[in-house]
Amino acid sequence: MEIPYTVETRADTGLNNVKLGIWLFLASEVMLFGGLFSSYVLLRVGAMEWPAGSEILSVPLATFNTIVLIGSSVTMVMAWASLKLKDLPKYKLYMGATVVLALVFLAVKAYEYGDKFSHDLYPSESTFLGIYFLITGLHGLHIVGGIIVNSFLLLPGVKMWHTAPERFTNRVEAAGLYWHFVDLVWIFLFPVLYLL
Amino acid sequence: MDNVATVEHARAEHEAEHEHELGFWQKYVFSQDHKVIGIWYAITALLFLLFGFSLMMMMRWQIAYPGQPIPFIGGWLGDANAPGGIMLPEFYNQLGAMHGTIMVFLGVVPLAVGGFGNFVVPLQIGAPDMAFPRLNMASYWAYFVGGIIMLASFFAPGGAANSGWTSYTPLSVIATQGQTWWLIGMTFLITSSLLGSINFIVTIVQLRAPGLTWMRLPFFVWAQLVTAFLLLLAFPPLEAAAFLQLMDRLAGTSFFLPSGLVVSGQALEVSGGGSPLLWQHLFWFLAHPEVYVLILPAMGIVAEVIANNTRKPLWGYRVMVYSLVFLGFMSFIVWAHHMFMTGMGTLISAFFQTTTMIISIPSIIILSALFISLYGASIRFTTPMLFALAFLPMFGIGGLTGLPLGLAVADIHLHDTYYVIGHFHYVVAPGTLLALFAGIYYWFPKATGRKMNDLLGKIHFWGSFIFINGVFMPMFIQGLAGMNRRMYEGGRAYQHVQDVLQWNSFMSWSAWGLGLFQIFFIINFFMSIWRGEKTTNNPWEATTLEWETPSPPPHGNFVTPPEANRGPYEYSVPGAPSDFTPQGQRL
Amino acid sequence: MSVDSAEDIRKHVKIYITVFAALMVLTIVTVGVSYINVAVPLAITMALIIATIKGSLVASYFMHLVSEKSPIYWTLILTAVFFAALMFLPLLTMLDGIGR
Amino acid sequence: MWELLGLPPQASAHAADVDQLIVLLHWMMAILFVGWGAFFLYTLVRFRQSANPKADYAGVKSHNSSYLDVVLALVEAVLLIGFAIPAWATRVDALPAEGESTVVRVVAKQFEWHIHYPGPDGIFGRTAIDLITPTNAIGLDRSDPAAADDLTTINQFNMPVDKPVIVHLSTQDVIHSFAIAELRVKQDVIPGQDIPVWFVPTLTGNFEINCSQLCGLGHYRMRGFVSIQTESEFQDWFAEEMAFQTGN
Ligand code: HEA
Ligand code: HEA
Ligand code: CUA
Ligand SMILES: [Cu+2]
Repeated sequence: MEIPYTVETRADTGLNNVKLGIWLFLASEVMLFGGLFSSYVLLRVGAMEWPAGSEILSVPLATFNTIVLIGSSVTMVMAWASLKLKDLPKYKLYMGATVVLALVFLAVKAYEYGDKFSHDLYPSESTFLGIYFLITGLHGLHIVGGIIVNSFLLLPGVKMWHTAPERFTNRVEAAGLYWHFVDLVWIFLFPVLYLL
Repeated sequence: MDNVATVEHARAEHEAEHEHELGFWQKYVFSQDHKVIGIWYAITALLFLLFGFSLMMMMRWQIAYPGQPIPFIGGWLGDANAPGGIMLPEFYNQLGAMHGTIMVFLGVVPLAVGGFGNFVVPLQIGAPDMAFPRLNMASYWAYFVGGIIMLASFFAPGGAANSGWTSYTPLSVIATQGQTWWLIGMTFLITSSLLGSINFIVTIVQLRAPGLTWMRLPFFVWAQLVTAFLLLLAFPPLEAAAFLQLMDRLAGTSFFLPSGLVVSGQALEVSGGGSPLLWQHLFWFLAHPEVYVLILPAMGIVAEVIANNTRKPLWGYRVMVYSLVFLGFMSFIVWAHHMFMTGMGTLISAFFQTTTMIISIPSIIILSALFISLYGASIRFTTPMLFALAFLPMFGIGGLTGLPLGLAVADIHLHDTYYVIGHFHYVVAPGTLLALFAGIYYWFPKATGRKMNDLLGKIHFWGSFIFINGVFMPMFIQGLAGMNRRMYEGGRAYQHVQDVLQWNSFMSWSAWGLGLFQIFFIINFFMSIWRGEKTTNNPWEATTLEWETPSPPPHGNFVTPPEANRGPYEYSVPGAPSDFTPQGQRL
Repeated sequence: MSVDSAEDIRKHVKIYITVFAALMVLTIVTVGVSYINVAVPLAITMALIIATIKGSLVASYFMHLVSEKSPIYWTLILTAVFFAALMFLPLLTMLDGIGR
Repeated sequence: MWELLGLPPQASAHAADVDQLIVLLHWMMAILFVGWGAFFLYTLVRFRQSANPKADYAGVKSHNSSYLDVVLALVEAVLLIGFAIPAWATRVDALPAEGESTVVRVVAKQFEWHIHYPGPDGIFGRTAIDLITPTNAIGLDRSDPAAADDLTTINQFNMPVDKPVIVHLSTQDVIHSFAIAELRVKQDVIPGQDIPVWFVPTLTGNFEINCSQLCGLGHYRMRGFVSIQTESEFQDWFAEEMAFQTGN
């Protein structure tokens, strides 16, 4: 017996396995970042003093990065839409753009980190910097993960398009859901860490 | 489906075909078959249980006979741990922390969820495998690596983690290196559980056989589904907490360290401003749901075995399912009942006391339903049934003693005494462990095609049942007298517990007696794998779908596509030709 | 999702572009607001409201939550409830502590 | 009944309240255990296979057990609302006036209890981390006028009987737990916080502080001695101890 509903949807749930799986994964991710946000709030409310993020961190760089990441979310969803329209070259274009934008994001992030370190601002400096490095670091790792997955879908993985197009589209959709989630986390991180 | 010959034939053919496809490594070591993975999980977990128990048997020596060299093995423990065979307090604390960690995260959960869940759930829902076989393999190996890291941590400088399985900060932040290993090990175990829980939920939601509607699911599957949700949503905050603590230990942050700490007369050089209680919140946000992860699969097993051996449907199946779901939901909002003594105000403690009382109700309903299921039954006292029946009062005692702990005022006296130890061991050891044994005896024929020896099984049962009560019952006496837990000398120094000290040696001897009787199990287990009496596909005359496939089931599980035509426990249906009507039997 | 016709997808694409524009505008607004000096609680509220709007846009359109199936809704509702518990109960416990 | 459960002597005013709740709960538990236990054993005997070869498909048809569950829920609600919550409120909210109480600071550190009495002036002298030395473990600033009449002891906590005691708990290093079983007092000591506990000792005698939270390798021996004395004995002890410490 083959495992059913890997590609086709199950009638009574309206889902395929991958779709449900990725959403469950994202639910756990919500709780992971939830734990960190909760820590942030608790530490901040309990703290004697709390620095303004904008005085330590660079708001322009982060604004730029926000735009980059949102942009990559759009290219990601366009990549999926292109597959739906059976337009492989466009898919490659958009997926390529997603990966490039993600790399830009990381490069900016690396520059930010380097800048902090060069001013002797390490996580041990203050609770604010500690949580800043931890959350953005974890988010950065998620970006790296996304880059790996997306690059795979762009280069070696794309072969599947020719053998099992629907399955491939589902995979891209799942990767997209993950990628939008990473974007979504950043949308909250940005004001919380940089602006407040 | 009774056409054994064709089934056997099909199976042989099937196996031959797979022998070609898969080499030894893929078939047994990097297998993606849920049954092989489940068995691997179970055996690894049993070994960890044995190891965790051995740690405790050493500790029980120190508690009963403090300051005396440990017999037989004392000399092997090394001068850093037990010079001259006499255990040091540092080592006692390591053993305590690792006993808790190993039993919970490496023993019971992997056995109950990874082992039984993996092996049984796809069979019971009529699926060919788990939804994501490769993920399943990954979660086993993450578990394995996590376990190895935990074991290796005993050899780290300063030994293994020694701040309790709860790892309360700041103690754990300033603890020796073993704590870092513990945190990394936990990260692997958490990853393993998360991958596993996604797999279970998708499998149960998506791969149910035709006709297997929600209210026709075996109770065990329901229990696994709720358990998977608990793991999925409660574990990530602990992962976050582990990252925070790793930062505190390795990067010099002070998330859990307030300003102005002085350790050994030396001011701590950190930025300060952290909150020690933050750790407790994140830890118990997981650890309370986790205790239901320990109990729900056990309840599931017990429900299966009881339905099968009473030869009648479970009483109040629907209500049991609703209670189970409600229990799972509530378990997320009671966690701070572990923190009553940390300085809680009236309002918030009232909230957590209320939720704690509320959560006891569904447990009571489930247990009552199981008791009532016995009424009007035709009870077969098979070995699995003995274990399952014993579960009921044992869980009852454990659950009932949870109530005084749940009211903050009563908890003043009982918190961190042996009463707590007694409470939770009654639920996890005489409760869950016995249920797990029931499961092993019950599904062993399905996994191996052979039955375990009944006489050895009964000896194992009675020995375990008597001695396990001998270990844990006196804990309530000691706890009510106010004896603290985590006492290296077994509380010897304190005047108010002098009258209950004599129980220490009684309990320790009971623990060793308990250990002795496990030998019957181990012998039985391994002997039966090769020598056990061969059985049919459905030796217990059970109704659920796993019994409609060959024992052991072939790769892909079902020879004919399964379907469900009725509820899970249609035993003794009036007018039916036999006293069990399999779920898959055509109408 | 295999039922989506090419026509539907083209319509989607238009929506994506609109959402993208909205997200850009909102980003500028958040940053802009942070430069005006308002009281801290107000600033926090505004920033979080805008972030929530942005987040909902991403979730609803890019992640297609506007037209998802019920098992996923249930999972997410459950997650949201526990997320709220995780965010607020520790905080309330701290604020109601007797040792301040 | 509380003696039956083997609870330690009740040496404080609220001990009886704590015990009452414990006792009531154990009654409820006992009734349930015995009731269900009897039912359980009955079914095992009555419905064993040899006595009842044919199981009854429907089983119990009545729903009396639901009433039982409702009754249980009500009992729990009464215990909760009638006893547990109010009693906890008095524990944490109804602190007696400082003027009429014995007020002390207890500073925990691995693995000792330091008791700090403010002396007759009722004001605690200033303490600071950088003043901590092996002989001045809590870092009391002796140059502060308020500190002149302060008394500090290690692991020896004396208090007068029948007068409220307020203990301000703090710790220098890790979490400890301040517990005196006979007084039914237990409170975790959290780093960075100053947590008050109060009680009224009602029995004279010698008891022990036992640290109830794992705090390191010396946790098991982190014991303090408690002496509950008559007012005059206490005053004598205080004067004597003071003379001893300042005379040196
Ligand atoms: C499987 C694990 C498990 C389960 C199921 C439970 C179930 C419960 N637990 Fe327990 N608990 C633990 C594992 C578990 N616990 C652990 C591991 C700890 C300690 C951790 C540590 O500090 O290291 C702990 C600690 C703990 C505390 C903290 C104590 C302290 O530190 O001071 C509290 C407080 O509220 C508590 C309460 C409860 C309650 C109210 C239930 C309820 O859910 C119970 C409901 C059940 C019933 C009420 C039984 C119903 C009975 C009948 C219907 C009749 C029975 C009839 C017969 C027996 C014949 N538990
Ligand atoms: C699931 C959880 C679990 C389980 C099952 C157990 C089981 C046991 N526990 Fe444990 N215990 C904890 C979880 C658990 N414990 C925790 C969390 C703590 C607190 C730690 C802390 O302070 O931080 C604790 C603490 C604890 C203490 C208190 C120590 C202290 O405070 O200083 C004691 C004391 O007696 C104790 C005893 C025992 C005993 C005798 C068993 C026995 O019941 C064990 C029985 C075991 C078996 C019967 C093994 C069965 C396996 C086999 C037979 C293997 C077969 C193998 C093959 C076939 C391959 N435990
Ligand atoms: Cu101090 Cu335990
Ligand atoms: Cu709990």
